[in-house]
Amino acid sequence: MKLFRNHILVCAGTGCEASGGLKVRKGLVEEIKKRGLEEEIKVVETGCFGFCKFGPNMVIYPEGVFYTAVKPQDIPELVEEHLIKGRIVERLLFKEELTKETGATTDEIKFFKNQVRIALRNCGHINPESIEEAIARDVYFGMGKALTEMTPEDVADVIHKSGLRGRGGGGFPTGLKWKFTAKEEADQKYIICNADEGDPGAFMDRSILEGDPHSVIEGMVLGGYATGATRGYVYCRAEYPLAVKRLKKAINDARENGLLGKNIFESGFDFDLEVRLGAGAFVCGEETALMNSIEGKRGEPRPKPPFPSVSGLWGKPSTINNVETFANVGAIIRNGWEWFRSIGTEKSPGTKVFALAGKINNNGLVEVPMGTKLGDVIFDIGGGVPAGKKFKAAQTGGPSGGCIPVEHLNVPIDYDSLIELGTMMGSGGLIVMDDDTCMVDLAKYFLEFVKDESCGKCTACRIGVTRMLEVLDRITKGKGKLEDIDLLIEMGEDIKLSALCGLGQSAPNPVLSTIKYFRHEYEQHIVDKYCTASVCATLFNSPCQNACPANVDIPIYIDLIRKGDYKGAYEVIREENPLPLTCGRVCNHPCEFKCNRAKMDEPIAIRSLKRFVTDYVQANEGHLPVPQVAPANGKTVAIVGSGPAGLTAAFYLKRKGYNVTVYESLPVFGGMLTVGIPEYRLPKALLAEEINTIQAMGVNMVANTTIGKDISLQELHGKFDAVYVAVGAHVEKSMGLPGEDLTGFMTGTNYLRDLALGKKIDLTGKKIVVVGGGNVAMDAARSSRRLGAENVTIVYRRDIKDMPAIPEEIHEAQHEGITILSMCNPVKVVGEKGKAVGVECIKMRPGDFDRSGRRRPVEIEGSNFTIEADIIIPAIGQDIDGMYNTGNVVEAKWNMPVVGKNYMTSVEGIFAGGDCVTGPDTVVNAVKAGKEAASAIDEYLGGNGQVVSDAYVKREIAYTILEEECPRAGMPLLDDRDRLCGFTEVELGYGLDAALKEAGRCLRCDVKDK
Amino acid sequence: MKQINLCIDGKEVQVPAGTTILAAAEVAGKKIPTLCFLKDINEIGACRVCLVEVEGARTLSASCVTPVSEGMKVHTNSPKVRRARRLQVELLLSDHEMTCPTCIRNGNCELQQVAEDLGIRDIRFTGGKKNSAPVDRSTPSIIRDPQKCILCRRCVSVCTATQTVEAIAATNRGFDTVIAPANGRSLADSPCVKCGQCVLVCPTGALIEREYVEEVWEALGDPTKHVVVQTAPATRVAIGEEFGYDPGSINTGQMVAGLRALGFDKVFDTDFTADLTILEEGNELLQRLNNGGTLPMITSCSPGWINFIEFFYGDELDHLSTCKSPQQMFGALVKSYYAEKYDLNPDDIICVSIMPCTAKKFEAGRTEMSVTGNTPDVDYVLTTRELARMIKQAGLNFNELPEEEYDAPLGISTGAGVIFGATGGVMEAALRTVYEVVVEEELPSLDFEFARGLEGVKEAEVDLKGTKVKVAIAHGLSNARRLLDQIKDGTSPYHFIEVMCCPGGCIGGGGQPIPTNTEIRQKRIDATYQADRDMPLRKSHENPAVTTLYEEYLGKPLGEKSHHLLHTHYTKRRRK
Amino acid sequence: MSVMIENLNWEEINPQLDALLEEYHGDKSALIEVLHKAQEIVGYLPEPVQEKIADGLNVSLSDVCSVISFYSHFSTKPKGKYHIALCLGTACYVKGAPDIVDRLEKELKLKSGDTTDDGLFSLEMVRCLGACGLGPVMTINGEVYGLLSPDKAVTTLKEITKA
Amino acid sequence: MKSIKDLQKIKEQMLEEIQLREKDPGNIQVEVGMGTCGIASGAREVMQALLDEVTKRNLTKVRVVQTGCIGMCAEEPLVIIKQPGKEDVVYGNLDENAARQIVVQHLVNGTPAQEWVINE
Repeated sequence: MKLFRNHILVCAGTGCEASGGLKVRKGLVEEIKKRGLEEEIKVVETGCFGFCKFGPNMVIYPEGVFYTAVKPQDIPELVEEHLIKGRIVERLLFKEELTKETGATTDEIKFFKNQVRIALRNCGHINPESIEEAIARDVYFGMGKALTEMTPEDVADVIHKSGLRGRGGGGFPTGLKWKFTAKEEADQKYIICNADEGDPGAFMDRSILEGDPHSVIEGMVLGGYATGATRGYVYCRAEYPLAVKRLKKAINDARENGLLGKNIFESGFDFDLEVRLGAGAFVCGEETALMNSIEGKRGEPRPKPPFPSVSGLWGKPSTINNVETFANVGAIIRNGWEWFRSIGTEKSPGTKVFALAGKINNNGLVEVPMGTKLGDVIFDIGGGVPAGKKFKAAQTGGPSGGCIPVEHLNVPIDYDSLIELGTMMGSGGLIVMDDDTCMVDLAKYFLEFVKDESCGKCTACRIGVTRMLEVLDRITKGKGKLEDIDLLIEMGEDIKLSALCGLGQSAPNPVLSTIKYFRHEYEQHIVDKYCTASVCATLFNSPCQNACPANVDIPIYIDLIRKGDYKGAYEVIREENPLPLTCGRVCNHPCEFKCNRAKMDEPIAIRSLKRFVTDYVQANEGHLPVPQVAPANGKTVAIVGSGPAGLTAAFYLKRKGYNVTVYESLPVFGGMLTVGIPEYRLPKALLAEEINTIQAMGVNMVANTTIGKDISLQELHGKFDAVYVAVGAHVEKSMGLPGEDLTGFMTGTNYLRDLALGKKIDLTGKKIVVVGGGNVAMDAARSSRRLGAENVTIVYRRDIKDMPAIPEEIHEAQHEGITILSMCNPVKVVGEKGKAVGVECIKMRPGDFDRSGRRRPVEIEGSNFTIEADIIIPAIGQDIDGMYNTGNVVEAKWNMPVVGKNYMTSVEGIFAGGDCVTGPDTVVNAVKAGKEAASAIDEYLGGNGQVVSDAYVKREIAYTILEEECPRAGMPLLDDRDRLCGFTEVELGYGLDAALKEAGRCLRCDVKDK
Repeated sequence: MKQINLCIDGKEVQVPAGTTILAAAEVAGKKIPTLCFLKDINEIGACRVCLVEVEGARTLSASCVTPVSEGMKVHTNSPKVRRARRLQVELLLSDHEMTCPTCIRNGNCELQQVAEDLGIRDIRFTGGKKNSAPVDRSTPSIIRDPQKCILCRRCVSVCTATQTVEAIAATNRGFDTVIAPANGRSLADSPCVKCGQCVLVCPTGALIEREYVEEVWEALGDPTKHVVVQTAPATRVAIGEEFGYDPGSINTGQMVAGLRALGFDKVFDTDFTADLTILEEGNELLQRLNNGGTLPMITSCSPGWINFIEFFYGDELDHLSTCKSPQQMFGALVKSYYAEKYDLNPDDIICVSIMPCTAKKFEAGRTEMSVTGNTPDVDYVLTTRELARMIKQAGLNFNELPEEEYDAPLGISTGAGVIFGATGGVMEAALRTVYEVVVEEELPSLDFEFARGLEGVKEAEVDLKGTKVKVAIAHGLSNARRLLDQIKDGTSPYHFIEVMCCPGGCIGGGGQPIPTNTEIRQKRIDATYQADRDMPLRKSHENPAVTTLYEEYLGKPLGEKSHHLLHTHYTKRRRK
Repeated sequence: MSVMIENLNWEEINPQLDALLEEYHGDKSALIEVLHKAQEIVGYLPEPVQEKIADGLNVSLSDVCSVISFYSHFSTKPKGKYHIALCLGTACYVKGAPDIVDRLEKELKLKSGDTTDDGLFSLEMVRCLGACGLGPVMTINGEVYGLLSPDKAVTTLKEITKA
Repeated sequence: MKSIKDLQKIKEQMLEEIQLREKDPGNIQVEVGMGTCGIASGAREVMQALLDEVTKRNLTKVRVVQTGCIGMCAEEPLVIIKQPGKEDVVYGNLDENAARQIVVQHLVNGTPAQEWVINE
């Protein structure tokens, strides 16, 4: 034995090896030797720490400093700084993706801090190839205790009382299983460790075998002792060579030390075991198939009964448990069943290891007490969903399980709760999915998996799963029928009842579960031929176009930019979206979130390219082109509201030859575009030009006319063949705070409207508090800075990452010196002499998850504090002004007109759409609404409903694509010092060179045969 | 045995422990449909057609493999059960080449029957078929059509367990699973012995005999051809089943009449050459016993068996009798003796045989089986089933046919020839003759009871005037293998062994009516011994036509002419 | 395929297979173990090797073939000099493994499950490699490469073949 | 291995070595200043002597760790002994011999080796 001043534990698990761990280890040893430190510092190879994504990992003791993603070139610095100078190398510490917090030791890293480790207790803590280190961590003491102090019945009893349930997925009580085998009389019994971990996405068994093989051996000996088995087999996947190697070494070492073999601890008990390799068949995870495989046969399941405990391997009584189960056993015997029961829940005691994978920041292996909330695992330990995307669902139980949607993030993870949700624990794969995952495609993936892995013995699984898959495939290709959903459910339920083994019986689960929670996605695929996640490739040209609510053919106009045909590009955009200029500036660009280029470097700057096109055309033509209009068809349509929805409907209807009149209650046109979006984002003069092109088409536009006041809706209905109500949502929601009547309190929308209509507002030296996290809040805050406010604070009750505003807006707001106080909420406007002087806020803490997947903010009692404020601007959402419906002409709910599928209200011929139907939404969604309404109105008035051209577009690559990694072209911005002194537009737009370069980054996903 | 009480569809039944729900349901008077199930041979619960609902169980249970338990409550016809069964059959049909009207099994197909029983009128799914393995027509005996296979695996079980040939196995997995010889080989390139047991158990038309019906029609219609036919012993006790007779009926006379009506110029009987075989083989045995020849000597009438020993025990071929099978002796005599005697050009004679066997088709095509060197001795081999089809095609009403006699001389036979059709029959026939030849006194009883019955291996010691001869009988190749392994190890105590390839002997051959099962086999055996008893002559050496044959043509048993016409040699075979 | 069999160096392989079969002589239950080891020795399991194993363990050729064809780990086709196994486990799948398949198939001009004509590359889709934290993942001759994108997969491949 | 005692023996031996990796607030921490200045004045030798002596004397509750420059470069090599519940003791101007003495006096006998203490 030798003492060292430092132990460096370097992960030598498969994950870290894959990230170059071997080179790092070698480099470390060499460097230490070079510096002559080999007598002071010991390098230990361990099993998996569970933090694979950030490998290679290492921990330096005694400080316990955890380094991640260490590269060979980091080694000299690490040795010099940490080992010689004793200084922590900050840049190699783990950094939380979202919060950017770093943690030096495992106690400071959320990923580790929130875990409770039983099965993984030695993983990453010992050298798995050293039996002595295992012994030092108490391995084999449970076995020693059992063999020398306990009867086999005692052992089975303790395990039974501990409530340990099978960690392989079924959750059958382990003690009970042992008792069944124990009571069988036979000349030979077997104990089998199922290490054929096949659930895609689960790798805890591999990690345990690689990191702590002796605990598994101990568990098996205990199982053997309790059941009367003297021989054991570990059936391990051949895909895990490192696990096999370590396990074999561990078995040899145990044998050499007398811990396996004859007369262990002079107890008279003999036990030995050997490793058998799987050969790539998922079905061998099923116990009877596994036994066939050990016997050298095809891994086809046998009918049960007889159960293995009666007739198992070679017809002898056998017990099968999985790796993680065995890894728990030794600790239970050592610490007693009471200890084990004190962890976890009543019906699911202990911990469970989960493999966090998929769309999650902290990919890796975690062990948590049963009953931990799903959301806590995903967001606290897992660090949430990367790249600002939204959590959609988590899949547990692999291909046998199901998905848990966002509304169930509060579910405690235990066997029974998961079954209640229609999924199962499985072996512990926890795959996180975001809105880029199509649930129909996911179901198809799992069925494909089961189809490939089906042994083919029984009809239900062999053909049934194939037929289900074929139905799903049709759906994902847009060829499904609505009846297919019921057919899938019916087949799924029948297959569950009739298949021979557990694999087949659970095969339909992913389908049934996704239908249960995401039926609307199936319906969308079938009815609308639309895949929200942009996954089912036959349903769209390109993911960006698919993501665009207005359906703009993005790759084509980007290609036209490269061709130099800017006017052509403009027309391609305008074909689907009559407001290219506006959307080129203020669109929330859902397209960019789906851009495939993001997987390489960054998404294409689609919005900026759109803006470039309008800028360029306008500059070179002197005006925006006015489209051709069909000859008048004699029919008339009135549109109420000149916001984006109304303008869009007017555009398409006019183009088809209708006589269109738009009524606007304000003196200016454009609705929220004009009075909601500040000048520095969307200059009024430019917007007016865009609106002018629509007027130039011959649309009549009438200002200062309020429907319901100046003319009634009823009257309008009588005068026109059809009416489209698109009045928007302009009424700020009330917060209902005490003190709202004080001077200095004004709502966000009113404030922005006043500003837009030219009211002079001077905020010089004032302190402003804006409440809310949406775009209106950002606009109000940033405008206030431009009006001279000394100090602007945004108060938001949730976390910044939960804000609904466009991220760029939040970023710019902060950049302009606006303070964001998140996790607090106003409770009262504080006033003096009738005038507001401050806001009393209360701090919030994150509570349970709400249905949107965000943590519900909960007030922290007594945490009240007051912020000084001269003006308080709440911007927490808008309602609809019911004026248009004076006399209750159409059916409405909270002033929102109720519409059917074709946007028609309760009154024939009156249609409605946009924000007034959906509540406040984006500009591009309003465009979509206006376009769809135009189509519906056209159809209603006898047209074919076709409002956009369906001309064939040839998709081919004419130019080389910039394939090297290359970030997007930066948007030139107004100088900081020029910003706050006025309302000049901040974004300056691309020049020709930047635009061409950016266009060159497009991967042309729409071209299928490259 | 412990008795178990359970309730099936509301009816209380008591059955011994270990009984399956399927069997218990039968006791309760309920028939549960099955497809993959084959009692004692294939009990794997794969097709899921026999599902039943057991109260308290999470899923439905396959009744063919689920043992009963005390107090069990079973529903065999609940809505859940019906739905699930329907699904299985619909699924099977969706992956089945449904060419029913043109399928050889049309009207005798278990899949068809189950679909009808479940009232399936439409199939809710369409989709891809299992991988498009082509139809395998590589052998003259058996055709494999994977597209009609429903993967019940009965054929694999029979081939593996009953016959220990293992020519075919489940290959690939999941939806791609096919039953096939190794590595995509054809049946001809596999160790398949062509016994056709797989054909007998196949519930559909995936494994069928190769038909020569059209060729025979052609020959019958050709005025330049003289078409003779021989009928194997086992055909007469089985053909009736094809026409609605109960198993165990003897329809010899009707069969002869039918053949005549089909237009065969002569209707002869393989029983004649069976008698002849006894004389040749009996003498060969005596010669080996007396001259220290290779012992034990093993019979060689069964072509599947010959294929088996050539393939798997190539070093033990010396043990085989050199006698050709009765079919081939017949063919050789027709194209020599018969041709000469009736002044016919052997090349104008078409020799057809009606056999219970698919391997006979292969045997007839062996190159050494041609005395003229131009045409095979036996031109076409039809199975019992094919003959029945010809009779149906000809519009004959079999049940109304008069009983007619075989033509002379090659239609004259004894009871000893008839029992060639059942396991132990050759042994018994041989002993009847050998005993009287060696002991030179009349047998007190002609019935050698030890040789009869369905036990896998039967043995006895026969006292031939002080010489103790130990004999054994095996039917089914797994039983034959047991005796062969003894020979290989040098521990075989026997002098003479009879082996028949198929369980029960030729009456259970691969060319016999479907279904053929243990019960039916026993009935055909009983009929065989009845036919034996019905014969005026029951010992081969008493067959006058055989005596005439030796006198007119062959000279003596094992003589030169016999050697040339009636004996053959064997070849060790190996995987190609 | 026949060409490939002829290319096998029987003189070298035979004694190794003999020794292997000696070790497990007649033990039918060792079939899968023996197939694993034989595949390690030969690289794949062509029919002559199967026959040798069938004889050595006293099992039928159809059985050997049946078992081989059941388990995806066993191959009857020779693998390329660089054998690429791309993980299609769920984690890798949801993180874009299908795009990588497409890209590799295009780049190497072969379908998964095949080997290029020059025998240089073979591509195979495999089930979860248990390296989910690093998804998408592939192995090239057993070495794991993680956090792939279509481009990174191709560059990784190029780097390896260059070295 | 025949008995639990054998197992226990292995555990105890190994435990000393891997103790370093355990979180145990009862441990005594011996910090050696290993900044450039420390190393230049012989801190490495001091460190090795400490380790050697601790090993030899089987002191399982002692961890020898290093820190950067402690800030009293003139007194290097420096060692700080931190013991829970007690004042830190800083030793200065050490050499190999002094290091060994400190182990005996302070860590084994429990009384600071006043001769080298510099933080009164």
